[in-house]
Amino acid sequence: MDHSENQAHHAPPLKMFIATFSFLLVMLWLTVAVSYVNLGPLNNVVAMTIAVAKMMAVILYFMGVKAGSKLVWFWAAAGFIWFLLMFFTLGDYMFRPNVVGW
Amino acid sequence: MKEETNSMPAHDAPQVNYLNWSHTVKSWLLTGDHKRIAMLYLISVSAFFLVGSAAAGLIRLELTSPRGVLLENETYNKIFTMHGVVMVFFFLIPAIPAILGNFLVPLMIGARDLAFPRLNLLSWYVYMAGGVCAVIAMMTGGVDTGWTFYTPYSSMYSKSQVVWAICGAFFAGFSSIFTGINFIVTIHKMRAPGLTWFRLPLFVWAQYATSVIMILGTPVIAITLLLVVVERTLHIGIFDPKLGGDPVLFQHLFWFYSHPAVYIMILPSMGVISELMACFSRKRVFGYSFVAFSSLAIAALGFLVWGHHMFVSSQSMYQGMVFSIISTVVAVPSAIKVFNWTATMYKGSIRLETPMYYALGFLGLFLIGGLTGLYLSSMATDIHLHDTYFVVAHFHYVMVGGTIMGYLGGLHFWWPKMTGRLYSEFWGRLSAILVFLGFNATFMPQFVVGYLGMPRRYHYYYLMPEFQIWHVLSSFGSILLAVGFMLPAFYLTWSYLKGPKAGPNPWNATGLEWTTQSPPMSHNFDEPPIVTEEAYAYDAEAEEAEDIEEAPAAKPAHAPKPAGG
Amino acid sequence: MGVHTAHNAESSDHAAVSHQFEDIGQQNEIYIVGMWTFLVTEIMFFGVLFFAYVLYRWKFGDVFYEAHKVLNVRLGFINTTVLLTSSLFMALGVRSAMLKNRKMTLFWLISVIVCAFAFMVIKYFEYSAKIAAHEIPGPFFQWHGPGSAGQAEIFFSLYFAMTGLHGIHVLIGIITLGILAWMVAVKHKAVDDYMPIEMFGLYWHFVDIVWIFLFPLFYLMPHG
Amino acid sequence: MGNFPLMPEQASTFAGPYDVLFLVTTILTVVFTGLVSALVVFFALRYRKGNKVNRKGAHDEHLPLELTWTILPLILGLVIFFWAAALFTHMRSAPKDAMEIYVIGKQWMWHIQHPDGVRENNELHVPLGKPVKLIMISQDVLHSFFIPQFRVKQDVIPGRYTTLWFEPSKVGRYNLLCAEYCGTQHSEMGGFVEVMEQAEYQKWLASKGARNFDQKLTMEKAGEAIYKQYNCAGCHEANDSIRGPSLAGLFGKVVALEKGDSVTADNSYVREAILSPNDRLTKGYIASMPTYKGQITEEQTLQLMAHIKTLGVAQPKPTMAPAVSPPAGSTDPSVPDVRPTGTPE
Ligand code: HEA
Ligand code: HEA
Ligand code: HEC
Ligand code: CUA
Ligand SMILES: [Cu+2]
Repeated sequence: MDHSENQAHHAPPLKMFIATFSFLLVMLWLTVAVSYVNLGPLNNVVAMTIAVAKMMAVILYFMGVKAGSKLVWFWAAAGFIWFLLMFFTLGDYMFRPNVVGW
Repeated sequence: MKEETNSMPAHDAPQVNYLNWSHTVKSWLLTGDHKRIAMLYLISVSAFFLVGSAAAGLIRLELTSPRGVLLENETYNKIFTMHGVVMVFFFLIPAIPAILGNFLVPLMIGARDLAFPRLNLLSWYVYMAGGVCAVIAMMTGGVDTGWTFYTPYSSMYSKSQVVWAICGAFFAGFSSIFTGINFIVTIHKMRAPGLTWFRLPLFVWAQYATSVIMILGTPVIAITLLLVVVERTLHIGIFDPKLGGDPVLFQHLFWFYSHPAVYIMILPSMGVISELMACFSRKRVFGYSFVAFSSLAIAALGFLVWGHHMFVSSQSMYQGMVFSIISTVVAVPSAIKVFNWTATMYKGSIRLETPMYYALGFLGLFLIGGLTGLYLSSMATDIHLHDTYFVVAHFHYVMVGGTIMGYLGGLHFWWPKMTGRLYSEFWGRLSAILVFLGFNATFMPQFVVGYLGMPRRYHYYYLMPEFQIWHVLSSFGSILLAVGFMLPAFYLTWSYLKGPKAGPNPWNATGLEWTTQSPPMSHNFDEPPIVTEEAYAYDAEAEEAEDIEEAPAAKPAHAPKPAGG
Repeated sequence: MGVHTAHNAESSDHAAVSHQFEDIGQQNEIYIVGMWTFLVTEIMFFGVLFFAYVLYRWKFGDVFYEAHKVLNVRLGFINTTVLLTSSLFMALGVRSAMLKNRKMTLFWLISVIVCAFAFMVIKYFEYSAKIAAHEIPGPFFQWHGPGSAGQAEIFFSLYFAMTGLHGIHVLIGIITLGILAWMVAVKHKAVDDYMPIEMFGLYWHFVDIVWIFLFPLFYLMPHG
Repeated sequence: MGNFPLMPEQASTFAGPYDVLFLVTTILTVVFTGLVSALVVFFALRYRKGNKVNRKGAHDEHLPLELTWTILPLILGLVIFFWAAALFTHMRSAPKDAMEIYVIGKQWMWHIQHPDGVRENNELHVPLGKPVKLIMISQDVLHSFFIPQFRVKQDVIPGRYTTLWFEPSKVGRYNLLCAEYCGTQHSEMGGFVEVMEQAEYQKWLASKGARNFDQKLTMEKAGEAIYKQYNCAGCHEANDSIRGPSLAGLFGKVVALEKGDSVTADNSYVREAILSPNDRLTKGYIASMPTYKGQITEEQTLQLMAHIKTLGVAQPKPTMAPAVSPPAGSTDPSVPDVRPTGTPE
């Protein structure tokens, strides 16, 4: 196996952390601000897009996945992808014969 | 804890091995050695099997008469719940991964241990904690929800110890999560030099696929069961129909794990069968890559079929169809495995030793179990069969006929490696035959009675007294089965104490685990092995030519030199 | 490769490289991958609740909208900021540990504890306000807003279940942080290497991610 | 049936087609099991260690073979799937003229109400050769309505109606069982289904009605009494009023909701409208209707619904039907009771 990939773990530059943090704060303000504007159904889309952006920032920079090995990328992605599988269940709720309730 | 300095080697074993380097209790209970942890699991899992079997015995006894024999309603319900919970969460799910997997994965990949030895030990303690919760549940009155814990019965109506039982299942779940994490990382990162993915034994592939299911599925049931507990105790509920919640949501979440869980049970067993088929046919497993990838296919597709348990639960008809068709598709990788194993025997040099008896038994029983799954995954046929003894027979065929046969086969195969001792072939074969016959006698009648309309979880069937004949047959069969299951307990114990020495490789098998001494030393290998060949370097043709009478001299398979001895 | 005695196999856990590994590089990579596989289970763990939330919000959208008004956006906002800040401190702590700057590591770890503690205190005030207003599901639940009381109760069930589970994670984090900080302070050899802190960091950032979603989903629910 | 019964009686129109599919699957099972077992035994004997047989030329890879045994089972499996799916759809699509019977499951009995007021417990009398549709709900936990000789089964759920239909094809007495575990006396929750000739059935209805004084009321009449008792008419007049919408011809109508979307009024909707009316407000009205949850039982709800169904047919409002397409679910054939009279299509 190739063990060398992480051998020399250079500490990431301070600047990167500060930038990430600033990005997160800006996004936080943005999401709060947007929630006061009525965009109709777009509201949810915007809120979730911002949340996903924040998540990506945390994962890639704070958690160091950006510099991680392929295996780390793989497992980091696996959980989030598998979680989406659960939404397969919604199919049942959309097509349940009863109109009201469930 | 007392400090004992007990460094003397055991009286009857000359070499130092993982069993005898120390005999203190502490050296066992605080061990990080995967092999010792496997032994701890072996003992505790067997104990739970005994508990679950006793419950099975009571079930079969009770059902010999349409009005029951000795149990009250309430008691019967608690007995089958305990039977299901113990067998599923405390026996079958940990059985192969935590015993054989724990013991063998590092040996098979040439590693000194699993990646996280202390996590491994923790997983055993968590399992035991779960076991204690389950025992508390039994002692303080039992649980009567069935192993499926369907809401709202479990969350609002049952007056039994649901919370304790759920805690038990919850802990057992975490124990298998820890095992899964350990296996995944170990298999990814700790293979011996030269041991590429496609040189891995198929058992390791199967363990890998199983671990993936464990870490992706188990948390789902953990939190779902936790929700039942908070709904029951704190009324923080989301399944409560009185509030407008959906009780059927629980079933979705439960089966989101519990269907993949049936593959947690069967995949490791399939891995064992691949090893046995190769070794006892003296051939490379036919279609290695198909067998390997079918494990992954089962693991992945297995996550998309959970709704086939809910065809009559008021699930939408369209969603039911989607689940049904995917269930049909997921049967195909199983078919691939079955046919490849059969083809492996073609032109082999077949040795009918005890493990092979079990392996052949597995084939027949798993086929019937799997194919009856087809009746259940076809929606129309499931309407009538759902929640009848047909389902009971189906899952015993796959769980007992499939998984336990594989487990016992594997246990017999690697027993000389685990203990350094041989057992009696005669008794071994006898027990395999008894289990096979007894099993069919027990569960074949249940297909018929299920088709006739006998619902499960019934202990009175006085409305249909004509079913009695089938129940009696089944109960008689279970006696035979019980004898078959009990025998190994005796002769294996005898073998452990008094059996003849096995030597490093009694079956003349390939695979890294056979290159080290039996039982292995604590650090597994004297020198880190380097692999140059793939896992199944058997050659039936050459072996037959060499010498028909005697086993050919041990041929080092893919390690530089056999160690120990 | 030295000779492994049986004793060695038992006790070498505290050495920088555990006995089962070849070298520190392999060990570190394994720890990171191991931690991520654990986080995968955490994702599925929280995932069920997020799924339930989506399902019920889709079904009971109106009442959920009404019920969410009860939550205090200001406190939620402050708490999000606190957690994000703690995440920054955590990242800096890991960085200091990599640079083998023990003093700064300790400083950042303690800063994280302070943030986490602040988060819990704010959460405590939020919870007590809800409980006082009978907005906790169960026998005392009361709902005065428009729409079905049952559906509102499910909203609060989800609110308490999700933020509660998140809170438990924060609590576990605080305890672990305390232990880590103590180990750094006494120069425990287990934290000679930065890896334990890095692993905890992954956990902490994950807990932060969960909150990143909880905040908009519960506090900032838009109508529509 | 002899001492060794092998298959359940065929007493509904489903049983025949069902058993054919079952048989075909069984043949498939036997063929595959037999084939593989025979091969295994043959190989084990022939290639046993020491047997002098030709072992030359053994493969361990063979792509065409792999493909054969991948594709063949897949095709066979899909054949079974489509067959089963067709039968399943049939078994789930009640004909519109089916006679409706209401079923309430509770721990541990089946409570059944015929449209004309006859009630029975743990017994179900049905006429021969007439499609029957059951509208079922549970008062407590899950149950499952199971008649093996009809090959039908459907879970019964609290808070929501499920339906089941069949057409009895043979006079006789059959088992009525509960198949979903529901607690202590789950195994005793059952009785029998009696299939009678049409004339017998009418006679039975009449005698049953006369015998039980309190069951004399038809469901509609009972519902009317409750309607009076709770003064529903106080708000629900014949025409839409300020206080409440008219209930005339409600069933099957597409009701526009305050929120903006719409639903087709079926059993479940009306049940919800009575028990927790504020969950979905009808367009143009405020939440003034009292909540009857806890006051009106499941049984009374069913009777009220029967009464509301008699309140006459609404004038179809042409403006509404095309504007809002009914939600996807309502095209499902098993929608509980979309009355043919009011269906917009
Ligand atoms: C080890 C455990 C295990 C395994 C491996 C399986 C395997 C399968 N199971 Fe089973 N099942 C259970 C354990 C298991 N099951 C349990 C415990 C329950 C009950 C739970 C409860 O309610 O308590 C259950 C219940 C259950 C149901 C729900 C029944 C009901 O409640 O109404 C269904 C429905 O689809 C089903 C289907 C299947 C299918 C399609 C497979 C397939 O994976 C089988 C695939 C294998 C084959 C098909 C055989 C080999 C193939 C060939 C030889 C080729 C020929 C094939 C074709 C022509 C397709 N199972
Ligand atoms: C690994 C899983 C596993 C295993 C190994 C078994 C093994 C057996 N099971 Fe079990 N079974 C389940 C998993 C398993 N089962 C599950 C999940 C359920 C569903 C539970 C639910 O509905 O919730 C179930 C349900 C179930 C039922 C249906 C109960 C009902 O629905 O009412 C029956 C009935 O015959 C049964 C029988 C048996 C038998 C005869 C064995 C035999 O193989 C066991 C062999 C052993 C013996 C026959 C007894 C040995 C004797 C002793 C140890 C002496 C003690 C004897 C006395 C005290 C009398 N099982
Ligand atoms: C105080 C007035 C009042 C009383 C009494 C009342 N209702 Fe209503 N009802 C309303 C109002 C207002 C609506 C429309 C708003 C809504 O959907 O809740 C309504 C709606 C309904 C609907 C849904 C109709 C639709 O078009 O969607 C049904 C069904 C119904 N009521 C049945 C009943 C029954 C049965 C009773 C007696 C047990 C009853 N109501 C008593 C005021 C009342
Ligand atoms: Cu009702 Cu079982
Ligand atoms: Cu399944």
